[in-house]
Amino acid sequence: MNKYLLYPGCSLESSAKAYAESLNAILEPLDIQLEEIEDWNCCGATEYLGINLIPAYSLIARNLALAVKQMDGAHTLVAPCSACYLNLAKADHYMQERPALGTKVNEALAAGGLEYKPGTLDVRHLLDVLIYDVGLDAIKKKVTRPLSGLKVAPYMGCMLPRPDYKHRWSDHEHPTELEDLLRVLGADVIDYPLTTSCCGGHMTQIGPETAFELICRLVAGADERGAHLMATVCPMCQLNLDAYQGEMNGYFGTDYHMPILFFTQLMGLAFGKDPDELGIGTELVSSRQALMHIGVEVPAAPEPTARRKKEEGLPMPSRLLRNGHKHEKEAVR
Amino acid sequence: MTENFEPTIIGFTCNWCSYRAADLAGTARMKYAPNVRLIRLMCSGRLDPTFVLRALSSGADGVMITGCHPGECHYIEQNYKALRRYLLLKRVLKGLGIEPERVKLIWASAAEGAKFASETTAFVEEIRKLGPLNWGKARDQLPVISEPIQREEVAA
Amino acid sequence: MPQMTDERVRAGLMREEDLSLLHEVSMKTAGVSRLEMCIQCGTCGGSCPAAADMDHTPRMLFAMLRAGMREEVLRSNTPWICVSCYHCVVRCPQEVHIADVMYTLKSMAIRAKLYQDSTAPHFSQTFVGMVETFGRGFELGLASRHYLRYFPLRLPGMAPMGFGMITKGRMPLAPRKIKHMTQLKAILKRAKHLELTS
Amino acid sequence: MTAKPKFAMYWAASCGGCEIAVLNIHEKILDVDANFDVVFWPVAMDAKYKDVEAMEDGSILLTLFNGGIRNDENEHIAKLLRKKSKILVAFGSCANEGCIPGLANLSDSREIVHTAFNTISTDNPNQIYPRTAFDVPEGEIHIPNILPVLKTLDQVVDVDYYMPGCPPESHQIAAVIDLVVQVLQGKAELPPKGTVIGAGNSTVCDECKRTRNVKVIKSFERIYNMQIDPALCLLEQGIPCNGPATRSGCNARCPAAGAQCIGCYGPAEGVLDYGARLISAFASVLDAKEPEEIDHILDGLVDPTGQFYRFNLAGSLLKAGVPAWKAESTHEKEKV
Amino acid sequence: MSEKKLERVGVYVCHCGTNIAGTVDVVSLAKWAEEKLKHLGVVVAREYKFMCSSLGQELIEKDIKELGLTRVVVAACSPHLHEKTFRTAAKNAGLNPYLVELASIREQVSWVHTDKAVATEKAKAVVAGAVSRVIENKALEEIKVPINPNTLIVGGGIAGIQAALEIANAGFHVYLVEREPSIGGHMAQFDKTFPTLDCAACILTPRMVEAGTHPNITLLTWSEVVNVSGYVGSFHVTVKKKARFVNEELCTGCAICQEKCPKKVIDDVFEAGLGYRKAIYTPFAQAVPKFPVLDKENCTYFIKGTCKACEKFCPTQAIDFNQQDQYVDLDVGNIILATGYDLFDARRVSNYGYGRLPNVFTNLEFERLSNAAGPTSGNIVLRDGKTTPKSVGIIHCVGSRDKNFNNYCSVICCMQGLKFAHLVHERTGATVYNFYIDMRTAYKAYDEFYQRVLEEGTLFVRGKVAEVTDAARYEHEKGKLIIQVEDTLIGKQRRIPVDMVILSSGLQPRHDAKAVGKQFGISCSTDGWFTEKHPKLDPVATMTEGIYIAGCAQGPKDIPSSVAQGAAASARVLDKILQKEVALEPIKASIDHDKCSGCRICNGLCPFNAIAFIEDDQVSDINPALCQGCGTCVAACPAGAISGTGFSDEQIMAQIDGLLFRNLLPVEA
Repeated sequence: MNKYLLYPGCSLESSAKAYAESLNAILEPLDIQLEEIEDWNCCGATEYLGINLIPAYSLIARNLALAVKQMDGAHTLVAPCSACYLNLAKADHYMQERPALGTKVNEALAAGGLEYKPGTLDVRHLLDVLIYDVGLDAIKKKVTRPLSGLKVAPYMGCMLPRPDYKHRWSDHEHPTELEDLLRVLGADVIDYPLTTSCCGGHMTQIGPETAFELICRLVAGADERGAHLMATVCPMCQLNLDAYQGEMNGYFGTDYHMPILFFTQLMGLAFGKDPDELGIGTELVSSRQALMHIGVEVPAAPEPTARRKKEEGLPMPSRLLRNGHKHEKEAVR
Repeated sequence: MTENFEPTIIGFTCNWCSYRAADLAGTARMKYAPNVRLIRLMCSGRLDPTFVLRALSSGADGVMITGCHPGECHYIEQNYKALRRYLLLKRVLKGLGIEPERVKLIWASAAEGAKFASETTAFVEEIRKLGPLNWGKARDQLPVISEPIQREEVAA
Repeated sequence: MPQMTDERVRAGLMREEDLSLLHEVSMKTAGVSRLEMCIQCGTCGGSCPAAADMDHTPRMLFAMLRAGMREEVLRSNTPWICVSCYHCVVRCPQEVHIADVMYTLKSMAIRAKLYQDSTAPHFSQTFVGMVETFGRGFELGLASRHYLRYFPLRLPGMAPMGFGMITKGRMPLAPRKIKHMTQLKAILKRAKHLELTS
Repeated sequence: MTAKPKFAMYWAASCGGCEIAVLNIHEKILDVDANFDVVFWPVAMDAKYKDVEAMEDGSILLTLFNGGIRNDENEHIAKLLRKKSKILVAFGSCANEGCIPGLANLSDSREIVHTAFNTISTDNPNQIYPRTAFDVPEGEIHIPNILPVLKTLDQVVDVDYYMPGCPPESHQIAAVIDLVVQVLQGKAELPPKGTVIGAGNSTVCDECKRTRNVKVIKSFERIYNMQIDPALCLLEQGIPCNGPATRSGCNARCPAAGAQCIGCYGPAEGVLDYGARLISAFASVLDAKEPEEIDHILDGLVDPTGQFYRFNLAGSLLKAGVPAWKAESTHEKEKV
Repeated sequence: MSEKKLERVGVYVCHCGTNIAGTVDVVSLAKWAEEKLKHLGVVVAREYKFMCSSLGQELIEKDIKELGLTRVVVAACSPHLHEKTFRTAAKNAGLNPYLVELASIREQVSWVHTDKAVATEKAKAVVAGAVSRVIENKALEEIKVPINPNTLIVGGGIAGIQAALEIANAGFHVYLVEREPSIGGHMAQFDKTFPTLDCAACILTPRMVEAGTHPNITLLTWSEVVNVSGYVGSFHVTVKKKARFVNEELCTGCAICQEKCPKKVIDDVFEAGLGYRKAIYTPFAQAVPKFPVLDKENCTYFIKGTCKACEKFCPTQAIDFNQQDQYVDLDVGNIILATGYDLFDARRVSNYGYGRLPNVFTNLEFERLSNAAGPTSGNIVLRDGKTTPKSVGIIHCVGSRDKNFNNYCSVICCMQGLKFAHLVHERTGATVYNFYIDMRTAYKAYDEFYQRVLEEGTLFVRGKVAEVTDAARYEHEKGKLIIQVEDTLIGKQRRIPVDMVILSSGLQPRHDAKAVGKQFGISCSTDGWFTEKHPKLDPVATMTEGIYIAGCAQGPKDIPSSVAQGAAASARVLDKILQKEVALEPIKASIDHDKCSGCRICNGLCPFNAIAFIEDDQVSDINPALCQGCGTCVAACPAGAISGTGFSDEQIMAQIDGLLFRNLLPVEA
């Protein structure tokens, strides 16, 4: 049995509950034990770093320090969220690279009776652990319902393969890990050159036009290549692509319907788990249609009653004619 | 006690890189601390730890060893031998109670006159902080002790 | 010190001490920024997915740092548009830690109160406020506060989304608070003190 | 009857093994008696310092002086015997290079006294320490003062010949006695002053029967932790053997018995610092290039200072560790 | 020590105009030396305006003769500048030149310090060190070794060919060893050469033929050096001649075998993977020598046991399936390494899509594509083999000037990019973009070529390309390769759709350069190129006497520079050959066999293999001709049995004491 410390991150308690549920569902078949860090706090996402350097790193390092206290044999800290993963790894890395920072952060931690010696923990993302510790062979053995016929766009996002301090991934631009995993699950993986392009990050909150543009590129790219759905490894990516897809459609006047599922949900399905157990149905862009390709029936969830699309009297422009959108965008400004 | 202390340092250079770096620092009129006196060897691999011990026992407060960067030795790989001797020598010095920081290995290529100058000045400052070594200055006839000493004194 | 001329002002060279701006930013950045090493090749500006919305590309910003154009740099929207995708970071031929430099510029802009549009700083500060209060993120609180202030007109369009999130249990109505909030507060208090004194 | 040449032997700071080694030459000891008039040899016969003091300068032909100079009594006798002797031989490792007593040079001399009189193995509940001077009804009596550092014989007086070893091997002692006897009989000549006698010119490897290859050290091992190849060079097996730097003359007894040479015969001819030679030699053949790898290998070398200076500390270039020198300066201050 | 007879030392302090005298009190320095170093043997100390002038030298010569000086110290500039000058002067006056020491009080004192008192004090220490040292100097004689007039050249590219022809034309024999079946190197693969646009084959093949037929050149192609021993003047080299399976005595080079061979193989070497060859082949039509080689891995007969089509059709029965590798032993006096470069693997820059996006080509692929003798007969087409591109983007600095890959500039890429732009424009009329960081067109007629390409209408975008993608965002991007870049001159991100992308992949050291360097006893820089003896003043010699380097093995360079280096290396070799013998610096290590215990610590330390173990005597021994004098073994010998001339323990110890004023009278310390 592989035992790891888990840093779930805030999203897994809220917007990415499906990620947490599906992760729980696949632990047992893969013989993994995850022990949650007690009383962990938010990693600060991409926000805190832009305000105050030392408090931001101290906030992150508190989690590392708590994890060390709780180590008990395990020294790998797993984060399922790419942003959390990067922040934790970054704090560990920079505290080492710049000892002055490490000293200050530890001074701050001391105020809470904690300390963290950089390099003590091995901070890794969930996908990394599944592929390189559990192994594709072991995963393959658990597949009872191959996802054959399901066209999946593998979407890795930014913060997982980059900046990649410890050189864990096959490439910064076109890593193959997620693709390999989905293939093992039997899925029909499409060639998706945008696999590490950006989902917009916090721009959905502060500069929606920018975010919609980035979301549109990704969704359009997957749609154009015939994907039934996109597999993601990060709650922030899922939230942006799923929850803001409707608003994005409204903004550009497009009508994409691209479900965004966590890779763990797809693993659960391939392992024969019940969709309910995997949080399927909590996505806003329903995967119901897509999952029919593998014969999975998802009970129709009550769709939000509010109108999603504004009625337009004029003909729709073709999907990729987005030079026009630029004008529209400028007009909005 | 150290504010007026001017350390005396012996520096070993290799003929191909660091000595040329020193030459370059000169040609470029870069100013650096005057406390280091250089000895030219053909290669840092020639550096016998005996030289370092001799320098320390003859009154030097520190010893600077310089050579070509790893992988750039003009004798292919002899500077790695210097590195290994240096690392072991530091352990021995520590065993003798001498601050290992009194001996420092610096890589400088023939083009790194500026690095040579700044590293030299930095090392002089490090030694200044450590204070004089005074190795065996009072080596000759010395008074003896006979009074019993207190425990605390020993502990201290 | 040479007399400040109009020409210098127009060129953005406001003060003599601004000439060390590049160094200042470099020193304030976590890790080793290597900012001094920029060769102005434009890999960052070319790589940026959001470059179209930036008033200056990152490369230009670095050139402006060299020129000591403190105000212009801190007024730029560029750091706020940065989505931290790290494409520029891994592609930069000089290994400049661009994303971290952006974080530094954000915090400098907040301190200098020079940003043009307060949306982004407000969002960051609201988010941080939540974290400092509860120890964890609180999306509903964040969203309602932030949107009410900055995007009230966007709210109707977002209603279906918010409704969906809540009905699907993806947006808890109450914040979750960590147990040892006092410990976290003590750490942050000390950290803030260190930040100010460093 | 013509007077036989005079012979003396003295035991300063040492364990006494050298004296035993002299007796261990068996019947050869009779040659000493036959050819010499033993005038002073505290361990073997009764004699008073004042008898020696009364002798004419240079009247003793041969003095074997063993032990380092630890206290002022040692120093006094060394100077006295120098004056009275034609040939003064530094006999054994202590007189040559300080040996084990010389390791005390790593400590402050007060600390040494403290260790001797007030540690767990000493029953001294009243904390009684020796005084150098003490009044008794008969008057003031003195015991020798300890010197801050132990010195080798030639750091105190001029020495004619050096005979290394801890102790010198009996066959070497016998050979030296043979030589002196032959010189007395006019059949041989004395070697030039300063020569090392009773030892070889090369190092222990010269006499070691183990097979040697191009050296590469991948790790340092301790002898009890591993199965040792009986025919292969110990150093090549990672055992830190001091043989390559240690003067030959012992017939490589330790390596032959499967234990590493610890260096009791001291440095080879002309070597200025024994430890430096070994530091350089060992480090040169480590199989690593990166500082971390090198350090990893070196971590296996427990107590490098002890490894390289077990016998030679007092005779080395630095002669002592910091505490000893520190002690000197503090004492000096106290005196002022 | 005290009974040793004192040497008679002369100390000469140079003012170097004000260079030294401005910061060091030269007058008092000389006076001090005369007084305070008298007990060491200083009998005279003088100062003079310019010691290196002929008058200054005469001053020393006169003193040597008249005062009977036995040692000389000149306190002046760095020994790297004038050591030779003063040693020659001593020699002229009858004093062994190695009894002269230079004390550097200019580079190490006057130029780097400002306070006169402090500088003078340091100068005193430097002089005291030099005086103490020079007393321990020994008279040395240069070692002379005879030079074998034969030369080995490794690598048959343009640099190697040039060097071979120069030496052969001078009347000496050359062995030219080449790993591939033909000489010609990378240049033979090119189409045109910048900036003159000469056809590469047209100017190269005559040279190849000349080298192939020259009576003084022995070609050893399809061969590799497997062992090197010896030293300058007498190297012994073993070359492995790989089996060609073709009898060179019988083969006429008619090429019928190639025609008849049924097995087609992708040619990864000469055609850069774009074209095919047969299992028995000459890489190109003008190959020298003309004999084909049979590639055993792909030959049907070797795989399946039947076929032998080549044998059946060969008119001279030259095919020999039983041929074995041969080992040839050569004796040579000098060696030139012209082993060239490897191309950077563009797949490593994954954001440029090479290997994933079909219409991204490398520079070498493009050379073959535009070469009339190449797979498309010179038609510039996309990977489908037929479509002519309407727009082409040429990306500079691929893998070069990039800390993620190679740190250095590959030198040729800018001009190569311009050449490609011209060729694309000329042959296809396509719109051409050049994406560059800095345009580097130094050297004769290069910038003029840039002007010409500008005139032709090539579009230049200053910016390092961020990515090449097939993910279209807009309609006009569909089906194209989109080059995303910041146009740094307008400060905006641009997306430029093109049909074809050409990557100017950089040059990098041969994958086996380190091993080859070790074999020949020379070193590589951090980047992996062979290290020259001096980057400016001795660019083709190496630290190992008798081994020279030329062409890209030393660093990236274009054809004219490679040719110049080939010629330069040959001039150095001819100089050695004509001298008939070579004098080696007498800075050498030697082992005292009486002291050596045969512990073998030193055996593995010498990178020049100068230390051998004499099994019979159980002692180690140093071959003085191989010894380069680094002194590593001297420092390592645990028994103190190894000593080194020129930098002996005694000299260095004395210098340490001198520098620390330990030997002043009375001892001041």
